[in-house]
Amino acid sequence: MSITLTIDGQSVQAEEGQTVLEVAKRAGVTIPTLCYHPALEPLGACRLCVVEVIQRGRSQIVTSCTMPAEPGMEVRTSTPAVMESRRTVLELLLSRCPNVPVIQQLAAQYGVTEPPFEADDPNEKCILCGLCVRACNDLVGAHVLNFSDRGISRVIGPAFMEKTRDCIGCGACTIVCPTGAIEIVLEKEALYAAKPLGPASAIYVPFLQAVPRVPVIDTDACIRFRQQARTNGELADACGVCQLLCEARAIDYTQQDEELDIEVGAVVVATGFADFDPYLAPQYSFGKSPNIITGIEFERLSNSGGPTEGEILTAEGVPPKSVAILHCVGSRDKHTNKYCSRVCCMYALKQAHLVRDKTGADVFEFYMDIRAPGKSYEEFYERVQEEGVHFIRGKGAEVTVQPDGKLLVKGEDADLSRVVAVSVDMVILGTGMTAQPDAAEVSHLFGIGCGNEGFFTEAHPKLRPVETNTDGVYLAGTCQGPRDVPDTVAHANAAAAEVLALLTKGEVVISPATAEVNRDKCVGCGDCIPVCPYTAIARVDGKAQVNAALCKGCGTCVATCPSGAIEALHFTDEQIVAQIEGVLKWV
Amino acid sequence: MGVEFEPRIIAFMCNWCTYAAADTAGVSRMQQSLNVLPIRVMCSGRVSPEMVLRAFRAGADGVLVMGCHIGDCHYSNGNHRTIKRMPLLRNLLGYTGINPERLELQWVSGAEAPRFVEVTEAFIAKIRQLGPLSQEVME
Amino acid sequence: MDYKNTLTTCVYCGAGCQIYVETIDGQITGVWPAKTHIISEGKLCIKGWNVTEFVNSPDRLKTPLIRKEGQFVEASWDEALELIASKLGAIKNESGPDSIGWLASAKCTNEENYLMNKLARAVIGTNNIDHCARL
Amino acid sequence: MSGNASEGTLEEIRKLVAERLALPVQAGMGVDGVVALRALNGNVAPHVFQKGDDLSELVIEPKYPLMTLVSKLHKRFPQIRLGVVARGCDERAYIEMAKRNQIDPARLTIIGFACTAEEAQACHCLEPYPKQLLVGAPPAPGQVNPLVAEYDAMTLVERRAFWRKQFEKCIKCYGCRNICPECFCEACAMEDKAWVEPGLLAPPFPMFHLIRAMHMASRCVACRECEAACPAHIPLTVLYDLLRRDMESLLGYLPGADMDAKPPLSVTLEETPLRTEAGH
Repeated sequence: MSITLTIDGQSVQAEEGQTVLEVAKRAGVTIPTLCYHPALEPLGACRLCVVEVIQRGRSQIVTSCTMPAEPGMEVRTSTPAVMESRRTVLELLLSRCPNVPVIQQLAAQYGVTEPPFEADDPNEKCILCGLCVRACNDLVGAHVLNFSDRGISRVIGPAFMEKTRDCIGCGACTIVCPTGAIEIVLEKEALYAAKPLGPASAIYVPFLQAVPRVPVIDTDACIRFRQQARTNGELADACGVCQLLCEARAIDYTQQDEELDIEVGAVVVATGFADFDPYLAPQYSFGKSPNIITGIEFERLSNSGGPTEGEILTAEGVPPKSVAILHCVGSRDKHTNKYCSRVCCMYALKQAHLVRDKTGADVFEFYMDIRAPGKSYEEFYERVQEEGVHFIRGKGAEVTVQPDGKLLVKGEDADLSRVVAVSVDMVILGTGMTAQPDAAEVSHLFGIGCGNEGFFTEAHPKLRPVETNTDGVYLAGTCQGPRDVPDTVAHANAAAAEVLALLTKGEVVISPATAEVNRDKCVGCGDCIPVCPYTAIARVDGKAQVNAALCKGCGTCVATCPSGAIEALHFTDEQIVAQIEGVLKWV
Repeated sequence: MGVEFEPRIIAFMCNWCTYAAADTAGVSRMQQSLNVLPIRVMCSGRVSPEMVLRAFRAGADGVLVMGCHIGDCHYSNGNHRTIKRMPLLRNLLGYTGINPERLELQWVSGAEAPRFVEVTEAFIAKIRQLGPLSQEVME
Repeated sequence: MDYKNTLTTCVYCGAGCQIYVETIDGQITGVWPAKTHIISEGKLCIKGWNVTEFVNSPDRLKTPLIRKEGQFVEASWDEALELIASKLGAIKNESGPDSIGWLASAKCTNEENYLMNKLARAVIGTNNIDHCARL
Repeated sequence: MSGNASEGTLEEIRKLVAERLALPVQAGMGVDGVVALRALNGNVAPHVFQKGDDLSELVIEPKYPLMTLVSKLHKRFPQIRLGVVARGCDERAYIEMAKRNQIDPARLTIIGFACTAEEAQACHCLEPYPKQLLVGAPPAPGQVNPLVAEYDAMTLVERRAFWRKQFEKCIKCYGCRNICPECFCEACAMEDKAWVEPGLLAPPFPMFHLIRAMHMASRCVACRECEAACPAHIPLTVLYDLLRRDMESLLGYLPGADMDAKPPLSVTLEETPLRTEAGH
């Protein structure tokens, strides 16, 4: 139900249940606050939001954050009495926390320049507003922070002011704290787990160029989902800030993944690649220093939407003075992957260029040889050479973390025939491309081949690079093998063109060498059904039936059937026996 | 001492790997014996125990079953059944007194023409040493 | 459902193997060897196993056939018996009883075979009679 | 009749059968009939006992492959619910048959009983009782047929001589196949002239017997019916036992052991790996 009230002479509409502060904010009237947060129940602790309310002829000074709006109410936000009240509040706050910028600014606005009293502790930042307490208890549900003691010794902190394992390190308290009084200190162990180059919050837009550009929730990091998982779904009321603040009401925690059955005539498999896991090459000490990062992590670091807004910084927050880039991590290596990942040389050169350009650091590239085939690639290589990057021909052998945190990269310089070692601030591992870990499952699902490396097999390496041996299933991009962006785009376009060709033609030509079931002989035992790599056999009315459109004619089912109820057309038992007898008759 | 024994070997070859390798071996003029009698099938998975036994029955002294390497099967995994069937069949031959060495399963990819020659020549030599199957079956 | 196994003797030879003829709702559905029988001990030859095959065979003759103008034509039993009796009588009168040979069938009962034997020896007067199971 | 089974066992079985027949069919446990053996005039044959039948005629030996009859009835009468009085080998046969769509498990109740130790020994049965054991206690299992080890120890030449002699006795009666509960095919490779030339007796080696042996590899449940039915006394199960042994050691598959295990020769190496490169 809508109600009408007056704020500073202006008539405004409000919903029942809204506070005066909320209505004023919506109406564009500024009221200073410190202890207010839209996601939390108001407490009226800082007293800064006081206003004068005139109701039924009586005037009173109230905190607008707790005062419910009522019909006919008249609100005045800047009367002398209000201003005087706020000034007094700020005098006291400034006396308690003389060095907090937010309070200094507010105080200055209200003409308070000097604190009337001397502070007990000039470094005090906490104004005991309790926002953090409310966040920790009401939103996060961790119940770590609370008030203790009373009067002038009142403090906020965990029970007995001791370190507690109940703290999940979510950081909600630091975000809501108006004065910056709380800092999260990650312990050394936690630092490595914190994925400094990973997403910063549990809800985030995957990357700036994401399509569609909508945020996703990382359910492993989200407080609410973690609570739900911890309690086996019994509790799901923690936090909820994102839902509360989303004006479009786009966030629904109950949404589930859905499975849709869609009948199609063709499928393009474009499942992509997985970044090589650098832990599989332990000689490069990945994980032992935050300054050893993979190529993909560097991409995030140098991205203007990344955690450093594109500045290239070490974990210590300073630009590196020297950077080593190691080629062929997880590629061309008999211990990991024998194949060349094709893209790493070019991205490593690009990253060398970026480091030089943005920081001017010394860059050392450890490479076996540079693979830069293609238009403008070799030219780019030359340009990077001219930019003063040091190229060391020889694969990086190992990276060790020095006691001072610097990184020692060793390798053999094949040109000089000697072992070289450089000490750098940052190491970028040129990790290669690997097949998706579930490639075997996907290959089984579609009845397509999968090589030893896990990349899907095309029908012919030269002449049919996007087709598979299963009609109607096409490959696009790196699921078939490592390739760079222009090649992936071309490959994907080719796959799309194949599908379009099918659509235009409207019919499919199949090989006549397929298997056929003689229903009179089939007893329906089904031994043949799991044999078919193309799931072309099904039991229909109790007997096997081959879908000739799916069958590729390998004949494995024929050899499996004990009854001889399946014939491989053009390779029948009779024809093969005749051949056997024929060739043996004449020699 | 009569005419030297010339083994007759039925070789089942899959269309995509071994048959292609045999073809390449021929086109490349690689030296080969004439004892191998090829029977082309689409996949080594098509080779049923009956076919192998029939080859012996029809007078083959040895039977080679050849196809794509595991993981490289043109049909993804047709040869997975072959690799399971053939050891059982070999054992069965042995249980009834036929030397199991007369049946061999070999993977030869389309790119392995030299290996095709190597494998078949070694098999021919082995069967030559074992003598005619009729000695074992008909005696 | 009326399931029955009828104990009987294989008619194909003189060994006398015992079999159960299995019927479901009056229809022959198979043969079980009789394991408790002292002669055959649950073993049969290919004939015993398939002894009931002819019963429902589509090729089985159910009426006599007489060749008329080169074609077999269905005939009644009276017509057929009349023809056989007259022809056999004529042959016997013309060439003597030993000009006629008799072949009995294993698919007939023992009693039927006995009657045929009687017919050959007592009525026609020849010993030219044999039985397909005397193998 | 040997009368190995105690009267107590028989009485218990008859009681269970009577109970099953008395239950209403719709209730799930109730059945239209129970497949078992019936003694009539001193001879024993498979029978379907129905409500009102004289259960004093129900016996348990000599054993017959009763699952063959169950399968036949399930196919002929798509609604029928049956019980079956089953030994360990019957249940194993059931598992391989149900897996291959020949028996509908939802329409079958197994009344399992244990064989005697003597029977187990005579059959060289290693599991002489069903998993659904309702009557009797598991007896001491039989010993592996000593002939398996004996033939396995022979040289190639000795094996050849031995089996040649055995196979020469074959009169090609197909009794081994006809009696086998796992030989439920509509058409048989041993009757296909592409594999077995007609008109030759004994059937020429290696086609007839080796085809059957290969087909039995993933199906033989060691019920011994084939050997019992062979008029030529060929020790077929020794051959099949050797293959069963290989099947278990190479592919980890023991026919009749597990309803959920897929026949390994039908699936990929990922699903059932080859345990060794044995034989190579």
